[in-house]
Amino acid sequence: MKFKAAVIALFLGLLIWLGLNGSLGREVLITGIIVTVITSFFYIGSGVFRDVHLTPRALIALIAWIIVFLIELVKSNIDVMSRVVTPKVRINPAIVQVKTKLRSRLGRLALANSITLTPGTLTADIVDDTLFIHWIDASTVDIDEATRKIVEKFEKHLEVLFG
Amino acid sequence: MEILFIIISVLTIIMALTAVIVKDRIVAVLAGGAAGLFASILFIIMAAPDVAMTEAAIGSGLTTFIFFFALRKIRSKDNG
Amino acid sequence: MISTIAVSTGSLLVLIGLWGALTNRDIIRMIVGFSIFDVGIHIIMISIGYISGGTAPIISSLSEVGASFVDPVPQALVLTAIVIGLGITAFMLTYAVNMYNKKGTLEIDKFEELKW
Amino acid sequence: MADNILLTAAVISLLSIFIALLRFIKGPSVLDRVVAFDVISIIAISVIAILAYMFRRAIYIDVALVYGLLSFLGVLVVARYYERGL
Amino acid sequence: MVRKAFTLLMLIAVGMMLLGFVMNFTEKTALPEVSSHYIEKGPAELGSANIVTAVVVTYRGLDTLGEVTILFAAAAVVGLLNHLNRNESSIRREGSELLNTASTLLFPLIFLFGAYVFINGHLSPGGGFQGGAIIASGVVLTVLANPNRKIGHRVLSIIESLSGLIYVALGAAGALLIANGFLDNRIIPLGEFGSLFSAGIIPVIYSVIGLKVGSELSSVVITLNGETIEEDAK
Amino acid sequence: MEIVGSILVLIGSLIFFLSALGVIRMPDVYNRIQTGTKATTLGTIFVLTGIAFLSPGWIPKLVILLIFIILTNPVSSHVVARAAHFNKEPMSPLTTCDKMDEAEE
Repeated sequence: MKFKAAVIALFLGLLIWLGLNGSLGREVLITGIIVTVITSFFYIGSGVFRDVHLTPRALIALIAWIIVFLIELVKSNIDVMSRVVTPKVRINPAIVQVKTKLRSRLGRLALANSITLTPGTLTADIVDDTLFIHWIDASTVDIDEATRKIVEKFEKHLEVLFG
Repeated sequence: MEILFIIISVLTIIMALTAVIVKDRIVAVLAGGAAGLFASILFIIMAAPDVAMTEAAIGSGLTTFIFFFALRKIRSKDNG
Repeated sequence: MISTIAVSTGSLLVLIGLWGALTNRDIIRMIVGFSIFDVGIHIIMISIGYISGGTAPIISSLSEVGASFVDPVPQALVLTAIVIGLGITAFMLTYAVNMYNKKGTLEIDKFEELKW
Repeated sequence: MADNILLTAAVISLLSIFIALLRFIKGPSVLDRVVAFDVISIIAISVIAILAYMFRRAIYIDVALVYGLLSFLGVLVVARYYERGL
Repeated sequence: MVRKAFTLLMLIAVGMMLLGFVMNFTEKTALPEVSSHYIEKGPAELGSANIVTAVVVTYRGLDTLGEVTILFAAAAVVGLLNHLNRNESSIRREGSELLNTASTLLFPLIFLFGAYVFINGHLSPGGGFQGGAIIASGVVLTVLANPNRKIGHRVLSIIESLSGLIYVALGAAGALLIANGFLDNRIIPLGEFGSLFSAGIIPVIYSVIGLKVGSELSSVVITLNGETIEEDAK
Repeated sequence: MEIVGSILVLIGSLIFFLSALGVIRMPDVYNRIQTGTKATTLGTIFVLTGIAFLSPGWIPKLVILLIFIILTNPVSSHVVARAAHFNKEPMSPLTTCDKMDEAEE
């Protein structure tokens, strides 16, 4: 388990290092490996990457999640802008509860961030497996229905990726 | 380019004035930090990226954080 | 042109910062005034080193040396000044916290020992 | 041509900074000002990126990265101070 | 009343001074002699693409040594004054789980970015001071996410004094080995211009400064946060 | 290529304008955070993509900047919203339901 976390941390760090430097020279690689080894110790100590799955199915889920996410982001912006430019501000806000099945910390972070960036919803707090969400145009305050409307489209991909 | 420079200068001055005039301490500190951030854009236009980076990281970033750490110590006596 | 505008901005910031530091009675806001004063001085110093149409003094190849660069020396000085400004601010703030712990207030008028 | 459009874009972004600044000055609460500060600094990152292209220097993007990091932390510090977490 | 008049008088005096300065100010079109020497000779002499770095580390290297010393003194004084009157620490509200995860995810990346800034100090804007400040901001992030956590000072002070020692030793090596003066960067070959391993010893010195400044500022932040090991022990 | 890139940048700046307008017009803190975060994130995506079109050599750094912004922006808005609720910031009178308040009691 620790081995997988170390591999992911090293790979991620090296990728970012090369992107920052913008070259693939020998010197850049040497310094990059030194720095990345130091940073991966922080990652292993915190255990963030312990639950990431590295299967082909996870890769497909990652791509699907990114596509869903981008579509929702554009939709959310069209929604928000139409609210902003209309002469009378029409909103119907509420703070609702939803449940999530995700257990891993990274998965919950990804879920909360994608909820925040999608139409009219904003994660205000998270307690155990309950997320409190500020909804700008609340159509329901029921837990199950809100979960179905807000969470599930991301959760089914993130579940494969993070478990 | 001059027009950008003038607009950002005006923004910096407005932020500095806000920092000096406003009554609330927290807002004053925040506005001071924002003035530093705008000043760093001025430094970029004046072809000084080194100084811009230092101003963003040290002059406006860390200084603001240290202000808040000090304010925290003052508050903790105020009300428990 | 740019450096003239910058000098005026810097001077205004110096005046605003000085005004804030002298007229405010609250120590924290006096320190904010000082840091704005600092920013103004930095802008003035950088604009003294500006050359019309100059680019940043970071050379991408040795053949480029003849091009017009801005003056690097004021930039190095300002870099030093910003770092030392952080040290001074941290020092002033710790001092203010200490004074608050002694007297329980941050109003400068309450500190009788410091007045002439 | 491209540069003129970019200049227009930068001016529009700065105007929107002015509009957000109104919220910063008006308040009413500190957290409203923090939201305005967040919006202002993210717009400023984009302005720096546009300036980097107008000067044709890739190294200015580094400054934008530092700026983004520091503004994010600034917002966090105020919010955490306000919820008695600091 | 007297004080108000005095304040007004002082503001007017400074304002007049600055007004005179602004009125007589004209934009320069040519560099002064020293600067043009630095710009024309600097890259070939020292191999550093960023001339500001060359000025800070080499031409004006002694100033930088003094600056680092002042920063050290400021950190020490902040620590001392804080030690003199520590009040019992109050329990702070924990950060939410999301903030905790984000801080564990981001802190290594911030460290990586800080390292990039100070290792590339001779090629791109930035350098030891900026890199150190960025690393200290990373420490601020972890403190924010988890304010009641205890962080030891020991590792930081070891890194700090070790890097200070290496800095002075490298400077002295410049003076002793090739007898060209304190902090000469040419004790190892200059290397190819514009690559990462160039400009002699400048990247090494800037990395050392970065570590030193980073650990100093981090210890200032941790001291101001007020939860130290020593406090816990008693 | 140049035209596409600069048009993208222009669209991004218009989105910024709308988001700033939203920050002014919305009635309470939570709704301001909503308009502020989302619109500025999308605007930044547009601007940086446009600049990537204009100069393809900068793509690695721009991608890092973009990932950083997409990662940090929701987190900061979440923390601000949590602080606002902790401090009992006044909500807009239109708000119909607050489960978070009920959960605390």
